[in-house]
Amino acid sequence: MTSRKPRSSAGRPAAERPGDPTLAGDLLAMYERMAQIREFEEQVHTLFLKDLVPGTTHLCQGQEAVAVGVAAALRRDDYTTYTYRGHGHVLARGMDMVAAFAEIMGRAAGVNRGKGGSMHLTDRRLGLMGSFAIVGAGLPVAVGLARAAQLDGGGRVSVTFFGDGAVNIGAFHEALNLAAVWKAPVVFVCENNLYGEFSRVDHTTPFEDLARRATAYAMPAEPVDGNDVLVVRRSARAAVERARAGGGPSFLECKTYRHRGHSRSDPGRYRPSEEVAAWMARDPLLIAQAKLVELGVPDAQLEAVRQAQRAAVARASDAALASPPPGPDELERDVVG
Amino acid sequence: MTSRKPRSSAGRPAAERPGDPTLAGDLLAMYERMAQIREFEEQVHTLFLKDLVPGTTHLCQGQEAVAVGVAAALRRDDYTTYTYRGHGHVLARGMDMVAAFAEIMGRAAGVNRGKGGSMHLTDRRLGLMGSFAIVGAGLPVAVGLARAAQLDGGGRVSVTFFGDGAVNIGAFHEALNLAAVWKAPVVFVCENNLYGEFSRVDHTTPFEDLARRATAYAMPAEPVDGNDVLVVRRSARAAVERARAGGGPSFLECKTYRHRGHSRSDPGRYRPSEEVAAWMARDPLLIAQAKLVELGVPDAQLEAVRQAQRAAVARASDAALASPPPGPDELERDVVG
Amino acid sequence: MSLASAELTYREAIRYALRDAMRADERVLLLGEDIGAAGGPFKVTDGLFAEFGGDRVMDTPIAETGFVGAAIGLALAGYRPVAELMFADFAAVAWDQIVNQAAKYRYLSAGQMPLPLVIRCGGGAGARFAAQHSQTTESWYLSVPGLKVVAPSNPQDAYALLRAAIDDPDPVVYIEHKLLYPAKGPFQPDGDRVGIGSARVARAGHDVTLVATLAMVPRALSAAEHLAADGVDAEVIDLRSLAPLDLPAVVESVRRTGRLVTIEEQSVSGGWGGNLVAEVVARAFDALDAPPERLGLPEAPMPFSPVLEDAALPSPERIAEVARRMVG
Amino acid sequence: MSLASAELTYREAIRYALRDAMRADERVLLLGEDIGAAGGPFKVTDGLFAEFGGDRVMDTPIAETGFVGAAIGLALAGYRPVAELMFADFAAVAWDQIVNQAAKYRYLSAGQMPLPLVIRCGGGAGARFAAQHSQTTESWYLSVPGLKVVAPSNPQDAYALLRAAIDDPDPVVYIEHKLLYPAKGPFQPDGDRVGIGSARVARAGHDVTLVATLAMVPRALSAAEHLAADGVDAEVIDLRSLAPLDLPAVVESVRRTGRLVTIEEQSVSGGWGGNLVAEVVARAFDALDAPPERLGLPEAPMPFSPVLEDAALPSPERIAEVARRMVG
Ligand SMILES: Cc1ncc(C[n+]2csc(CCOP(=O)(O)OP(=O)(O)O)c2C)c(N)n1
Ligand SMILES: Cc1ncc(C[n+]2csc(CCOP(=O)(O)OP(=O)(O)O)c2C)c(N)n1
Ligand SMILES: [Mg+2]
Ligand SMILES: [Mg+2]
Repeated sequence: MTSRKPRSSAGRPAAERPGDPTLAGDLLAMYERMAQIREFEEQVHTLFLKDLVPGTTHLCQGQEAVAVGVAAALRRDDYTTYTYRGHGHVLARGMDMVAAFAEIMGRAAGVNRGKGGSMHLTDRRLGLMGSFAIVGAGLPVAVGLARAAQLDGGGRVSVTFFGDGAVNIGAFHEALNLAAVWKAPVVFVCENNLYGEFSRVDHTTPFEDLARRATAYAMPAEPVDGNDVLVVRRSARAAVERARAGGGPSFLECKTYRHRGHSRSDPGRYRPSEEVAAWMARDPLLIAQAKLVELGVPDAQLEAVRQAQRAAVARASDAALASPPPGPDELERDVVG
Repeated sequence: MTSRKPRSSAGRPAAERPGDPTLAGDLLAMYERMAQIREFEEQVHTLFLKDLVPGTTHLCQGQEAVAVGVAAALRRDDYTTYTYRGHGHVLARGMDMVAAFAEIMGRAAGVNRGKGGSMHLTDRRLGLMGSFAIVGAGLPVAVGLARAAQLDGGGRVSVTFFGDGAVNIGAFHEALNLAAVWKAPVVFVCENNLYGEFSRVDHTTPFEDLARRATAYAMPAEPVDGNDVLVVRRSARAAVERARAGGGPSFLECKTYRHRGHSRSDPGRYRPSEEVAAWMARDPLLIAQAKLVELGVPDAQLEAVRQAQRAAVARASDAALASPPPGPDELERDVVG
Repeated sequence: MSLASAELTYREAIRYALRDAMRADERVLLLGEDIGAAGGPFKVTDGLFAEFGGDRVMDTPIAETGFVGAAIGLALAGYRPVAELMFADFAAVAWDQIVNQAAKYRYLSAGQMPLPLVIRCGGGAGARFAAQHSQTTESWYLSVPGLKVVAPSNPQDAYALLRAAIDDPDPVVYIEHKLLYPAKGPFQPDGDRVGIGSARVARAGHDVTLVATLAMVPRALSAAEHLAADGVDAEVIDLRSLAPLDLPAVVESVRRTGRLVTIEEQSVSGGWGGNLVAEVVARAFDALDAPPERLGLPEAPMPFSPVLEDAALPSPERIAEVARRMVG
Repeated sequence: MSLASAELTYREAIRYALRDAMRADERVLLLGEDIGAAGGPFKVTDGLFAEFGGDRVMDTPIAETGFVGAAIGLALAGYRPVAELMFADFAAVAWDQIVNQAAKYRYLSAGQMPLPLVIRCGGGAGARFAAQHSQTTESWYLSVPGLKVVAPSNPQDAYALLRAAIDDPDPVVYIEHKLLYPAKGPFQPDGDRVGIGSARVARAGHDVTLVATLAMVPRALSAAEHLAADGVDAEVIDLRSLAPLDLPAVVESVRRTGRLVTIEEQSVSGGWGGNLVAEVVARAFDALDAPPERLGLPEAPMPFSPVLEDAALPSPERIAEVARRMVG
């Protein structure tokens, strides 16, 4: 279990029958990846408390299954776009942790040499095409990537992640309509974690089930248990395969929860404690663990995975800390070509 | 039949049973108003051919029943907002024709002293609160007017007109969602004339029945025969009364057709001739005439109404032509207070 | 706390201006994301929801075009809405409503429809928020007739200008600087009730005029200290209003000093400095002892990394150096 | 018609630049409202749909944020999209995609993701389209590092700059002037293949330098004729590029003439004239025989009425008068 790359389904959804011999292996790989993201986020928080992370951060503990389940449905050459809450999305597709940590700390070894920071982690070699700090702004770009894939004809797919709060902004609407009209191979993945900043979804939208929004674009849509990575992968595979086959866009509403506040300065007190408790009990790592145990993976192996990830994260964090800040010439570099 | 003001329902929908004694009178009044708009638009076209109308114009022949039917459902103090294709909307609520013609010709006697022109006819005394030349821009403003009415508590309603092309832009989406969340007393009237400029609706939206869009906001919506003024009035009344009673926003999709091209330079040749012919046969004036004849109004009376409107339009046009252009001091007046 | 106290933070000054305006006129309403019970992302509106309730402190969905447009509608209907855009950069998603609608409403209606509307936003760099959350956006608004634009640098002005903006019959863009929120400054409740369009002499001097806005004002003042140590007596003018601009104040100062340096937190190519220099040159050419100079950001988006961000911003040392060279 | 002919309209020059770029490189794509079979609202793209088909000349819904964003995505994936915004004013509804996304993509990605993207739009007044359809919008783009901005005034430059913009690795905003579409001018297919960032001396002279863009260029040239009749020899510079700006060309000219008048179709308070004046003053202070002057629009939205619109625009007479006064 040393590979960091999510398995590529190469266009054919793997079987998922009980007794499927690959299931335990797949799930273990996804569990490993989720554990990596969890540990990474905890370490970002620790670094932040040590004043080593400038600016703000938006952590994704609790939402790992969405990023990992979707990534598991993708080909290596597919495109993804995401948001300021994007650490999970980039790690799920294999971003190097040293490069990610260094970026978040504003160092020269950062994936964007410290110019973007936590909200802007991108790596085009991994199809990580855009991290958007303006709510909704990534969706039209994702549609353009999908249109390109459609013109290319190679079956590539574009996947874009966004939050429940993004479904109310104009860019969302324009992007979904454009995708529908173009039948573009794009999957819209809404991570409905019930809150946009401090506002509950039912405070800003006339209903909680955001999949309903897709009917306005005659787009297939599905509510998904976003905390069960196998469920996410299954739904994502269906949507991705539909897109690859020329069936056009889909909308996945992944119901999930963020364990922490919106950003570094938010303790998240506006959330009822029963709600928090209920969702903590549905922690995606716990759900995957239970399933793995059911499939016969020993507890000790799971603990070992977790330990290994913790160690890998610590090593990467240390390596990133050793990086100097970017040189002064970076200031005016990369503005135009 | 000399009144130019649409009858106010004062909050109580009038009966519409066959044999309803007020029906013929109401319909005749609405017919008169539609005839006025038709004649007005024809005269604008004539003036334009004589080079007396600078810039561009977007005429509404064929769509008169929407403006008139909706106006008939409104109270005097209700708000309306509309678009560059707004001559019908303003006349339906009683804008003075001299002021309208003069504005369209850029004269000092114009309702906005020639500063706005054809695309920007407004008169706040008549609740004509905004004419928007940017597609979709009026919808959020209409929601704000509705929110104001809601805070005021007087039962006032805000109605906003827009085209089929506007349902694809972000402002549309943000406005409908905001209205739904606020339960604001606003009626969204989509004039689906099948084309946005030269593009057919099914070229830019995944379906033709735009009322479907409203489901994304859990908003009551209805497809309406936009060429039958009685049907429009009935649907508008239901929506307006719902809003007045605190029932929140509604969406009316009025199916209609513009007889002429998009704007002055467009002969409209992209439209199949059978489609044009079918819609010409469903001219809202013809439909109203047929109904009036059925209700016992003699043909001669209808012809007299039409003649009277033609004469009134000609007089207003002449009066407007007599107006000088605005004085030079207008250039820097009314920028800020 | 009470307004009688002598020191307030910039954040409190803004909050109290909102509160006092709302107490004085119940047509004053607030709209924005999470400004209600949550108190606002920058905590500016803290407590206002408790005092005024949800009909006057309205949370909105993430829909800046929607709620700025709604604020226009509220203003048309006689309310005095104050829309909070949170980060100034987010004006971009409401830009049409601001420049094509709000700014032109009075004119298009030939004066029938003035729009008493305030748009608040927190601009500026220094908080390590990277390129999409660090712009002052001052330059975007500089050729938009119909808008007034103010940019306070201290609690006293923040209070007075916000009261003036809310009282104003026209749309006013009120740009705050997020680094200044915790900054304390003297405050007199009945103090200078400055109107929109007047600059402030933040420090009198006679050798060189430094003109700045927002967080560049404290930097210019600090540069003036450096200069004073070298025997150069700098005058510092805080523009406060970008539209209308207080040209007479600047021209008068430069007539005395003969030298002008502008310091703005944006690239100078489209900043207000060019306009100021051109106006000063046109009006006081003969009084100039040296060509005016402009300091601003490099021609680059704002980088995240602290070392780069710090290097991008004109430092007091750099300001002082430019002024010293000019005088010397 | 063939490119070998010696006269083209501005509209044709733009069309042929698109056509030739599309023939030369199949990654070049067009997006916009009604640009396909309908040939575009300004008829610029007439015939291109017939030649290249719907996959390369894509009609879009009325969704400028959507299709400008999609153009970004296409550019990221290796295409060379040209998005047509129709009226320049409509950039307002796509502003975030332009200034916060496109302009910053290369920088935020530390150079990983250059964006070869062109945004075309028709700006300017004179067609009696009123306040929301008459802005050149030049001023909006002046402090947006990461964008290049060009604004051609004649067929030759229109062709060359559009080819250059499409070849450019960065986002280029290409502002057309709608009054110029039918204007004819000389055209050499292999003529001046000007790059972005170079100004053009439209008329050589030695008494005063008039600098203009877009439809102000013919007005400045006409002013130069008036001036010539009075014995004043004006040099006219067509900036062509607003970002990057060809400062050396302007400075060199003013060094010779000692006098500078800028003429722009927007209010000068946020225009490029201020920057130009400030740069010239900084670089050629001693060469100035008079303080530079700026002409522009009044501080007002553009009115509809022809008499008012005409009065708003700087006339050749007014330009000449200002220059004459300066020289005289
Ligand atoms: C256009 C815009 N408006 C407001 C913001 C400020 N903001 C940043 S994140 C956020 C909440 C987004 O919520 P959601 O979409 O649910 O995503 P989550 O943070 O829960 O992942 C807001 C309002 C922004 N970045 N962009
Ligand atoms: C944001 C924006 N994009 C494009 C335009 C140009 N335009 C003006 S009218 C129009 C078509 C609108 O169609 P529709 O909404 O169906 O209204 P109709 O003209 O049919 O009444 C377009 C594209 C505009 N005014 N605003
Ligand atoms: Mg959320
Ligand atoms: Mg239409």
